[in-house]
This record gives sequence, structure tokens and C-alpha cells, in this order.
Amino acid sequence: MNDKPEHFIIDGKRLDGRNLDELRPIKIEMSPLDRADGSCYLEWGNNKIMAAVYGPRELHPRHRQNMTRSVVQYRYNMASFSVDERIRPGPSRRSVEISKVSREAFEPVVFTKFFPRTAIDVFIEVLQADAGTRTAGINAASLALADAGIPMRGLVSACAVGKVDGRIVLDLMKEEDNYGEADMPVAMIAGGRITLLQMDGRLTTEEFYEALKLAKTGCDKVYELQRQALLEKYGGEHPVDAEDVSLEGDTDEQ
Amino acid sequence: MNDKPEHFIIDGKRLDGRNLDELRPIKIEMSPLDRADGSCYLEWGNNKIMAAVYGPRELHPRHRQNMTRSVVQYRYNMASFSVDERIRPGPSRRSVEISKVSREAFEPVVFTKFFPRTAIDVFIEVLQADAGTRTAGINAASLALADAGIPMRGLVSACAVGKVDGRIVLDLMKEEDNYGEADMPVAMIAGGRITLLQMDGRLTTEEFYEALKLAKTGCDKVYELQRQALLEKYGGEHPVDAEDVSLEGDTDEQ
Amino acid sequence: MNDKPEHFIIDGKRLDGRNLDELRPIKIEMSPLDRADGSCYLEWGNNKIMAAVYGPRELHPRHRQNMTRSVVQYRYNMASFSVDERIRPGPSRRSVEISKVSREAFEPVVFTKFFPRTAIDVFIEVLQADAGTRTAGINAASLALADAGIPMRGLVSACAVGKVDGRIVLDLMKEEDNYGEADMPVAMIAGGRITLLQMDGRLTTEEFYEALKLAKTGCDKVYELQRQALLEKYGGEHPVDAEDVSLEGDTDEQ
Amino acid sequence: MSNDVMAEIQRDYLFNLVLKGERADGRAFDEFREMSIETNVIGAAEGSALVKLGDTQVLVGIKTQPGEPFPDTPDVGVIITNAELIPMASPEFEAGPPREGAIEIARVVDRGIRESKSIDLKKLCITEGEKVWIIFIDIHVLNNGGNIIDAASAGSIAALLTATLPAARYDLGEDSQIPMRDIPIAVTAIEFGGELLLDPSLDEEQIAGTSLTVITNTDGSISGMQKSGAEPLTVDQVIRVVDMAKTAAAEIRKKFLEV
Amino acid sequence: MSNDVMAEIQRDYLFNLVLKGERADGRAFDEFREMSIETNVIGAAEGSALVKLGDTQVLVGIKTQPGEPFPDTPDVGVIITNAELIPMASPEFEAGPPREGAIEIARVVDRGIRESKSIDLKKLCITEGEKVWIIFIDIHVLNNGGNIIDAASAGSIAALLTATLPAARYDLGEDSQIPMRDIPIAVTAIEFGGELLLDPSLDEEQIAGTSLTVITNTDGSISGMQKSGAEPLTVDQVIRVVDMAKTAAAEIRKKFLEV
Amino acid sequence: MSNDVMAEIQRDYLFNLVLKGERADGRAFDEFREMSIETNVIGAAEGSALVKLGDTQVLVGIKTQPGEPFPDTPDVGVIITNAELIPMASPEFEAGPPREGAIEIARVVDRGIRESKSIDLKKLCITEGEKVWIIFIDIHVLNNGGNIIDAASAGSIAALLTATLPAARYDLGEDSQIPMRDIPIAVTAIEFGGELLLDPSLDEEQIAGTSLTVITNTDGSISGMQKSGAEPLTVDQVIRVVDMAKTAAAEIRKKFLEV
Repeated sequence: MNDKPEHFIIDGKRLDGRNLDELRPIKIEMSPLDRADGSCYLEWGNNKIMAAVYGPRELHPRHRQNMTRSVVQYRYNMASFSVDERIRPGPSRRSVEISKVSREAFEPVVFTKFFPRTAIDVFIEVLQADAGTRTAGINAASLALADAGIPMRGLVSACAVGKVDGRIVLDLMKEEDNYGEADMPVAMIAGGRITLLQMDGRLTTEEFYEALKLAKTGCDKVYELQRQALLEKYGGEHPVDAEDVSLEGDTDEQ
Repeated sequence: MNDKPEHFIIDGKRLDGRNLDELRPIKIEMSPLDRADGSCYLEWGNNKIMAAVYGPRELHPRHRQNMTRSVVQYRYNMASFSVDERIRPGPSRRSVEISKVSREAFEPVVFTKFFPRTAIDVFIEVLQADAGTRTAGINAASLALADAGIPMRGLVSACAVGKVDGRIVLDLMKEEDNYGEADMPVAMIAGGRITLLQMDGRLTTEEFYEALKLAKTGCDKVYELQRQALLEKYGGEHPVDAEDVSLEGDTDEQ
Repeated sequence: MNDKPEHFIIDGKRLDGRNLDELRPIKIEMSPLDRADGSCYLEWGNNKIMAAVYGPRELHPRHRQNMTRSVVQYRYNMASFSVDERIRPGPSRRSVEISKVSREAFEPVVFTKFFPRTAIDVFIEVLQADAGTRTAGINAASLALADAGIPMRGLVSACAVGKVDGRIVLDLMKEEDNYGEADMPVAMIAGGRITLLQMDGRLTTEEFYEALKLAKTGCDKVYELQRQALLEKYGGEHPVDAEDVSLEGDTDEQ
Repeated sequence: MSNDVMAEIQRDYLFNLVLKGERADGRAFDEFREMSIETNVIGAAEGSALVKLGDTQVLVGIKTQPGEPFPDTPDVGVIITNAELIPMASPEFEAGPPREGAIEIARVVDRGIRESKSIDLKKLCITEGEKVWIIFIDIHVLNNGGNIIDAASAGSIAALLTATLPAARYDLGEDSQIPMRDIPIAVTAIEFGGELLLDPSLDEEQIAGTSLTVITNTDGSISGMQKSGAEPLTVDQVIRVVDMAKTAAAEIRKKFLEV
Repeated sequence: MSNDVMAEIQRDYLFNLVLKGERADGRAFDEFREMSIETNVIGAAEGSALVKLGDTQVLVGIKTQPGEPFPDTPDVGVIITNAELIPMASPEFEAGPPREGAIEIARVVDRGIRESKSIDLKKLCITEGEKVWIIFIDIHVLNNGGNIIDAASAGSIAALLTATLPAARYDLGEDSQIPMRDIPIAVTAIEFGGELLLDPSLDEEQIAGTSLTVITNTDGSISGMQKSGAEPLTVDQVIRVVDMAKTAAAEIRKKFLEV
Repeated sequence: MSNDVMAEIQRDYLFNLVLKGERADGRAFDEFREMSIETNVIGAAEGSALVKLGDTQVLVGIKTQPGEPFPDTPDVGVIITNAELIPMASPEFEAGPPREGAIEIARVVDRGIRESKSIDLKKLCITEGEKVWIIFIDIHVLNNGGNIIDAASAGSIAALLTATLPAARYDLGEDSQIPMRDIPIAVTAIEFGGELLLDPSLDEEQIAGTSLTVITNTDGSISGMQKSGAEPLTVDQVIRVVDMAKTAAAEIRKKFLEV
């Protein structure tokens, strides 16, 4: 653990030189995995995230099947070597909660009614963790779902906003997350509807409004990067083509 | 834990007076258990092993059934008091691996196709452990399977070979296992085909060839003891009668 | 832990002023819970016990169903904050055993044949524990079963007897339980047939006879309180009406 | 099948009520059910509170004991929050280790207490790096009548406010209160038919797509938020819930002055 | 189905025998099957005994090692009793952590030893509050021919009587015996057709509604009792079992003088 | 059903190829797929390597921390190897604690490293009997394209070769490398139609009855061997695999000079 820095913002710049409303660098690699139906590798600052999607596929045990729709399952997992202090393998209370809210971030967008009795499985492996692994995971999952050809109402884009040195900033890095005053991960469907919202720390109502607005800006930026990644991979082909329209439509809405 | 002896071989004799290619004393008791379909108690040096077989019998849960053959299940377990330092009850990573390779040592010989949808359960309890419990367990299991009347292509016989004081020796005792340079458990079908092979330690290729040859000698000796035990128990009756022929046939082959 | 008192009985009175054959104060509240089919809150000395009954209801998984009768399930659980030293949540060996013998205390009285394939679930939560939680739990369970309208041959009533300062006493309090010479929880069907009997400690045969007799006295007193609680709740209505007859019949028997 | 039909009818009934601006139990959309809080109900615990919120009953017990601090925070106490959705409380709950629902409740309550800094954790340090007070908050749900999380949150704060640190028992000086600095209150709304309803009853909860819990403090600041459920919320809806939560929390907070 | 029919026939057969005052294996109602006890069968254990009671075979191993006492009893040793109903012993037993049957056996045996004060636990204290002897009693059932509990109890006592405390191995002075003061013996009866039968065979056990185990000591006192099973017993039946148990235990106890 | 038919067709296809001395991807029987090794890919780990072997991707991370030695080996460090066959990597893998397949991989890799004495464990001792370095080797399989074990073994060695002991972080002097003395390489062959094929692809692996892994060292000695699967091997086959493994391992070992 590093010691707490005295200041997080100096002359309007953050410890890593970013502006307050600037994302860390994001790198996307589509379809890195061969076995999964869809996959995406995403680097976000020092986060290294692998996402894989299997499905729609048969769901076992049978009593977990839903007769009218597909069941979305989401497993967020941190590799034991992904952080300074080794993590014991297996689910933790933290990873169970993150898996739940992340799953719920996708349930509104996946056309689950098309695939009754099946499962759509999303697996997130955090290979290296900086701050913001759950939002990075959601962004990767979004692309892996598209890569698997799962029909969706739109991409889900996510980022965290927070408060450090009394200022609302976009996309907390590790030191800001550890010592900051608030952290608020948000996921949105392109267009701005919120599918994940959590908040820790302490914010006034005004700060919260500002944070929510900044989260929208962040998610829009992420969405643009996701869109580009899909365009690069699929070009004019159908998976993006079809989606693209509906996504743009969503964006125009607001 | 005893300290490491300075020499393991003095004047061609080992610490317990054995020659390099000599097995520890083996004592076999057939059918000691009343509830099991077949059972065998085996002492091998200071190893005390109980083996029981149940089956062919119904396999639960149903989705584990195989439509075309019987599923062989093998559970190797050490009693908590079987070694100096008490073992916590329940499966360990070691016992899971030993159960797997031991099961695979029998899968080639059991006529599983005769009994679709069923399970054949082999249970090994190590009541007292010296070196070589997995091979002792396999030898006892072989006899318990025969005792249960499970049709087999032949008996499986097993022993370990190893390297101490730079020499290849048969059937490591505890001190040799703890401080020796290599340990190689082998199981064979009468005739010499290998159904289990593991090696730990460090051997040159030549030493390995020698070890493999010595393992064959050891397995042959064990086979002879197993055969006698069955003959004593069943005399001219069919379980051995039928088997005997095919086993001899196998032996003649090579 | 308090230190052991020098005497438990002074001038025929116990540490809390009770006579040797006197119960601690008992307070019964019927139907405190809304979701359960039947429930009862019971205070017994410093014990605070909540009992709930669900059923007859479908039993999962299916292979646990019995074609000819209902399966009674009983879960005795201590809240982690119910004793001085926090208890780790989840079943312990102690709670598993208590659940078993408590379930068996009810199996003779519940008309399980009326409800094949179903489960009748009894849940006991010990919110605060003094001595005698299992017997307090049984008394509460008895009333919760009646409250749920489960047909029974009679109420089950329970209490513990024990030995302190060489005397047989009714209903051990905590200090008597911790430092006493014997503890004997007993459950009886009104009429005196024993459905739970355990004993720890050391008793002569004569002391045991005396203890058994005192247990009967205690159970009779408890039964009277249970009966009043049901009468207050249901007045002349059928659940008690019907039962009352059979119970009295039972009592007359001996 | 018939269960599905009943659920459908129930949903339609509640939906039509909401369209008329009504709720099945006659409450206004921003109205809580009656909440009663009884503290010190469990003498064996260092603190305890039984909260009844409509039919919902939650018992919270606090146990405190000296123990080791986490290596990376050697000078502050430890809070461990656990929620048990015991099968007594609902036909839907099953025995066994906590599942995602119970884990979410425990973690949201925990963060609300932790992030509001309502406990002065530094004062729980006994010997830096060696010994601190460990505070176990155990949430025992006895009856699920809906909105467990707000009841659990209120019960946890009420239990903490009345809990002692039994220093004398461990030869660590005199007993004292847990050093509390704020009263964070969780308020949960569900979204249903475009409307936002506070303190959902069980029926309402079961038909709602999604809920939002907002934890606010005495000074009106927000110290926790959790969206739960499979439907999206708009930014406007979130802002409205925050406003409703602040007002409702202030009302609930008054009860703690009585505690 | 046919299993049920067979069970029915078996029940009728045994019931009719009992009406005639007979048992399937020719024993009197208060007669034990032949019990053999072989001690020191496992050299790796500090004590061990193989008990054969009819077809039932139980192996008990004792391991002893220094360890920490429980905080509330700093000056006495620790006994930990564990029973494994391994799947080798019966087609009904399954692998996995002990279930209620195995837990009950372990706890009844444990209490019999503990409550009779047959082990002088104070003498197992090495350094008060820091180090005491921990005695693990591991009960390994090899073949279930009925009445495991009496075999397990006898095996545990026989193993304890011959067990050593390996003090030298831990630089704690000279090896010694476990300090034993009494020989508690468990005797189990089943109730069937109104009759009480000691030492039930597997067949008898399976048709009986209920059993009662009584643990008695050398001086005739009772140090443990456990009713098990879903049928009630009358007070008279309980008293009769206690009498039968004392007589039978005295007989079994003689074997331990030979051990 | 149709799955079975497809499996049958696949088997026949591969069998006929093997009869002609061919493999589906055009390799010779003793030829490995392209193996790439990238080290230091995870900055949070003390050592790491991503191995791609055909379609197989395995990420190995090394974590090192001071801890207590085992009582019976007070003067040597501790290696703990764990393999996770996470469900991401294959539709056949399931979440949950490692099963026999994952355990076997971890143990074979572990023994290969341990028995070759490639790590000088004595140098991992910090204070005899009190503190030694614990080395966690965590094998994370990302994509199963067959022959996980050889990829995991190569990845483990590559990660170890580049790993540091972060002594400064724990005030234990200067950081250093893990003291490595050898480069054991696992090479796996399957037996199929009487032929022996190195580095099986997933398709080949699934139709093969059995596999043999041989771990060899720089000096040509063997430090580990594991037969896996339900078909027997002849002595001659085993000897041939050993020869093939030595040659292939020497080739792979060259890559580590580049690392």
C-alpha cells in the first residue's frame, strides 16, 4: 500500500496527468478467445480484463430454466495474482455482489425472450486490477455479447465517477479510489438510461447531480470506443449494422 | 519424522534387510467385510489397507449415468490416524489425484459394457500408511473386484520402484520414500501393459529403463500372490477358473 | 464466564430463588410472524425463542419425498449474537444433533400420513440462549405446529431436569447447567410417553428415577401453559377444541 | 401455471391502483409503513434492535470483541456485517450460506455505515497494529414483509447507538459506547409503471422491476446508493428518489432521538 | 416397490419371532452378540482398537498432540471425537462430511467419555492457558452390521486405555498413558412390538422405531443416555432398559480387564 | 445423439488421417504447435507469463510472500501450485472448487518443478523454523485448445524465471530473483491408433484414450511422469514417448533463453 498523497489534483491535473473529466487510456481487442462464442480483452489504465460469452446454450440444472426467456448468468472473478496481496481463489462476498449488479446491468438490454430455457453466460476475469474493474468488466462484457451475436437493445457502457480533493472527477485511478471521498460506478444503455448505479462515500446532493452528469459524459466516451471496436471488427457486416441503427436511434433520443 | 539415514544400502542390503529387488512382506485376507459385494484386506510392509467393492449398482444422480457402460468410481481415503501427524478427515488434493489415476488403472480391465447405467464403486481405506499406499490400494482393489465377481480382462498388479543411494530398488519403504532420489508407482495388467504410471524425482533415461524393468518384475511377483489368494479362496470355482485362463493367456503373450 | 458458585441451593432455594421443582417464568406469544403458516415466540427464563412452521408444502428435491407420508424437517439454529461469545453462522455439530432429536420428538405425534409427498418444516431460532434452549424450542415448535393447523396426536411438552449440589432439580438455569452434575432434557406427549430423552453427567439409578419423575411434573406444567396459550388464541374454535379432547384423553390414561 | 396467473392478476391490480395514484394499503407513494424500533432486546448481545416495518421484522445483534486489525489499516477498528435470510422469514428463503440477496443487503448496510463515517473507527483502536475492536453486525430477518434493506439499515444503526464496548470483560479499562457520529438512514424506492414508491411492501416489491436504495445523513449528504433489479432507471428518476429519500430519512431519523 | 414388500415380509417375520420370545439369530432379548476387541492394531496411532460385534466392525484410532486449550477451560485437556460412516461400511452410507447419523454417534460416544469423567482432563494440562494435550478419537466404521454405537463406544474406551501421550516426541518429558479413571460402557436397546432387545442386529435396527442408548459406569451410575428414532417410549420401558444396560455393561466391562 | 454421431465421425476422420501418418493441422506426429511465451504481463504479480500453444492460452501468475515453513521442513521455502479451469476457457469447465482434472494439472506441474529441484528451496529460507518465502504459482487457463498441461508447465517456469522476491516491501533486504537452477519442460503425448502424437490438439485429446506427460531437464534426466486416461500403454510406447519428449523439450527450452 502506498501512502496517501497530499493532493490528488494540482493545477487542474490529476496524479497521472489527466484532466478531471478524462478517462484513462482504453485498449480493446475483439475475439481473443477461440472457444467462447464471443470474447473481448480490454485494458483500461492498468486494468486487464478478459470477457467471454457462452450461449444461448442449455441451462443445467433444469429447474433453473425459465420457460419464457433466457437466463443471463454473470460471473465476475479476480485472478488470485491480479492484486498486490494474493486473493484466495473462489467467489468472495464482493465478487458475488459485483456479479449480481453487473448481471442486472445487462438484463434490460438482452433480448432474452428470443431464447427460452437457455442460459447466456458472461464470464469476466480480472487479470490485473486497478480501480474500476466492475465497470471495465461491463464494457468488455458488452462487446463480448455483441461478438457472440446475442441480440441486444443497445450496448451497455460503464464508468465510475468520484470525488477527490473536493472535486468530482471521472474514472478514478487506484490512489483516488483508495483515498478519495466518494466512488460511484454507473452503467448506461446508449441514450442514458441507467442499468447499474452504486455509490460509496459522501456527496452533497449538488455533487451527486454533477457526478451523474459526468458519468453520462464518461459512458458516452466509452460507447464511442466500443462502437469503433465493433466497426473495426465487423465493418459493414450485420452484427454491428443492425445494432448500430438501434444504438444511434437510442442516442438521438435524448 | 526420523532423521535421514546416512546410507540406505549397505552390502547390497537395505535398511530392513531386503535385497534391491525384494518386496516387503505381503499378507492378504479375502472377504473380510460382510456388507460389501467384494472386499480384501491387505498388509504390505506396514501398510494396512482395506478395499471394498459395491456394484454394479444404480448410479445417482442420474445424469452421471452412462447409457452404454458402467461408471467406475474409486475413492482412496486415508484414515485420520493412519500416519504420525493426524490427517483432517475428507478428501485432499493428494487423495483426489490418487483416486483418479487409480480409477484409470482399472478402467481398461473392467468389462464396463456389460452393465450400462450402473456404477462400480471401489473404496480404499488406508488404515495405516507406510510408503506405497496407492499401489497397495490397487492390489487390494483388484482382489476386491474379483471377490465381487466383477468380470475383468485380468488382474491389475502394482508396485513402486525408486532410486536410493544411486541404485534402482523395488518397493520403497518409508525412509526410502522420504529421502530417496526418485519414486515411480506402476500398475500393470498381467502381461505387462501399463495402466498406471507416475514418476517423481530425478532419473537418467537409463535408470528409467532399469526402473521400468524392475517394476515389471515386482508386478509379476504381486500378481502371483494375488492369484494364490484367489485360488485359496475360490479353489476350482468359477471366479478364478475363468479368469485364470485369460490371465495366463495374457502372461504367455509376452 | 462467571466463576462457579460455591453452593447452588441454600435453604432449599436456588440461586434465582426458585424451589427445586419450580420452572423459570415462561411467556408465550402466539402467531408473531406473518409469513409462516404457524409461529410462536417463547421466553423461558432468559431464553428467547422464535418458532415458525411452514407446511405441509412441496418438498424439494423430489427424491427426498416420501410417497406415503409427510417428511418432518426441523432446523434448530442459534443466532450468532444469542450468547456471550459470538457464534459463527451456519450449522454446528451441536445444532445438527439437536435438530435431529427434536425432529424425532415430533415424528410420533404429527399425522404425517395425511400429507404424502410433502414437507412440514419447523424452524427454531434461538435469539437469546440461557440453559435449556432445545426444550424451549420444542415447546415453541409444538405451539407453532398447532398454530399452523397441523393435525397432531397431542402437544409435545419438554423440560430439562438435572442435578446440582447433589439434588435433583427442575429446569436448570445457566449456572446450574455449566457447573451442575447432570443435565437431562426430556420431551413428552401429554400423557407421559417420552419422545426425547438425553442425559449428560452422572446419576445413580435412584437419582435417575427421581429425575424422570420430576421431568414428568415439569412437562405437565409446561403442557398446561401451552394449553392456555392455545385457548387464549383460539378460544372455542376448532384447532384447540378437537385437540383438547384427545389431549385430555391422553392425560387421563396414566 | 395458476401461480403465474395469480401473479399476473396481482400485477394488473397493483398497476391499475398506481395509475390512480393509490397503493393497496392506502399509503401515499412517498409514505413509509409504521416503523417501530425496540432496542436492547437481546441481553447477550452488546447491542440489539428489533425493527418492525409493516409486516417486516428484522432483529439486529451487535457483538464486539478485541481482535487483530487488517494489516493495511492497523489503527482502525473492524466492522463485519452479515445478513441471514433464514428460511423462517419467507417460503422463498433457503437454509445455507448467504446467497447474493443476503450478501447484497449486508454489503449495502455495511457501506452505508462505513462510508458515512458514522462510527469513529480510529477510536476503536486499542493498540496500533495489534489489537482493535471488532464489531460484528448480524442482521437476522425474522419475517419478510418487503423492504428488508431499510429495516436492516435502521436496525443496525439503532443497535449500534445503544451498543457497548465491554472493555472491562477483557481487562481493557472501562466499558464505553461505540463512538457514533452520524445516523445514516437507508430509504428504498421501487419503480413501477413509471411511478416511484417508497418502502415497498412485499407484493409491490415482487412486481417491481427495479429498486433504488439511497442512504442519507443528518446533514443531507448521500453516503450510499444501490440500484437493484433488472429494469433501467432514467437520470430523472434517480434524482427524484434522492429527493424523496432525504425527506423520508429525516422523518425516520427522529425516531432515533427517542431510542 | 419390491423392496417395500421385502421390508414388510422381513418386519412380519421378525415381529412374529419376537412374539414368541425369539430373535432371528437365536439370542435372548438381553443377549449381546460376540464382541471381540483387538487393541494396538494401528502402530501409527497413539492408541487403537478394532471391535467386532457380530458383523459390525469398527476401528477406533487415537491421536494425541499438544495444542491450545479452550479459552474458558484453560487448565484441562481437549477431547475431539469424530465418526466417519464411510461408504465402504454400507450401501446406505455416502461420502462427504459427517451427517446427522455420524454426528450423533460421535457426540454420544464423546459425552459418555466426557461426562463419566473417565479421563482425568486436568492431568492433560501441560501449561495452563497455553498448552494441553488434545486427544482425537476417530471412529472409522468398516462394516455396518447394526449397533455401531455400542461398538464405537467400546472401541473408543479400549483405544484410550492403551493409548500413550508421546511427550518425548515433543520434548515434554516422558511418555505416559492417558490418565483413565473409569470404563463407561454404552448399551443400546431397541423397542419392537413392545419388547426391548439389546444389541440390535442390522435387520432388527432397521425395523425398530426407536432405540435407547444407556452409558453406565463401573459403580453402576449412569453417565449418558440418548433416545434415537421416531417412536415414543414409556417411562417403564426406559427404566427397564437402564436395568438391562447395567447388567450387560458389567459383562462387557470384564473384557477390558483382558485388554 | 447427434453429438455422439459427430464424435464418431470425427474419430473416424482423425483415425484415418493417423493411419496415413497425418494430423488434421498438418503437423508431424512429434511436432509441437507454435508456442509463444510473453512474460511480465501482469504487473501486480511478482512474476507472470502468458503462454499460447496453438489455440490454448494459459496465464500463470506468481505471488510471493513471507510465511511460516512446514514444521517438518523448517529450513526450506514453500511452493503452492493451483490450477483453475475457469468456465471461460471451455464449455466443459464449470465454476467451483478445482476438480480432479485441475488438481491433476496443478500437482503434475508442481512435482515437475519441485522434483527437478529447479528452485533452490533452501535459499527461500529467511529465518529457520519461522519465516520462509512462500511461492504461489497460479495457473489460469483462459482458452482450452488442448494440451493445457504442457502450456501450464512452460508458463510456470517462464513466470518463475522472471519473478522477483519483493524483500524490500517486507523489510527483508534487497529484492532478488527466485533462485532457479534448471528448466524442467513437460511434454505430453497421446496414444491413438497405436501411434504416439505429441502436443495433442483439443480434437485429438478428446478422442485419445490416454496420454503420457514426461518432464525432462536440461541434462536430459527425467523429473516427472504422469499417465492419464483409461487405456493402457505398453512398455515400448512409454520408452518411445520418453525419447520424443527429450527432443521436444530441448527445442522448447531454447525459447527460455529468449525470455
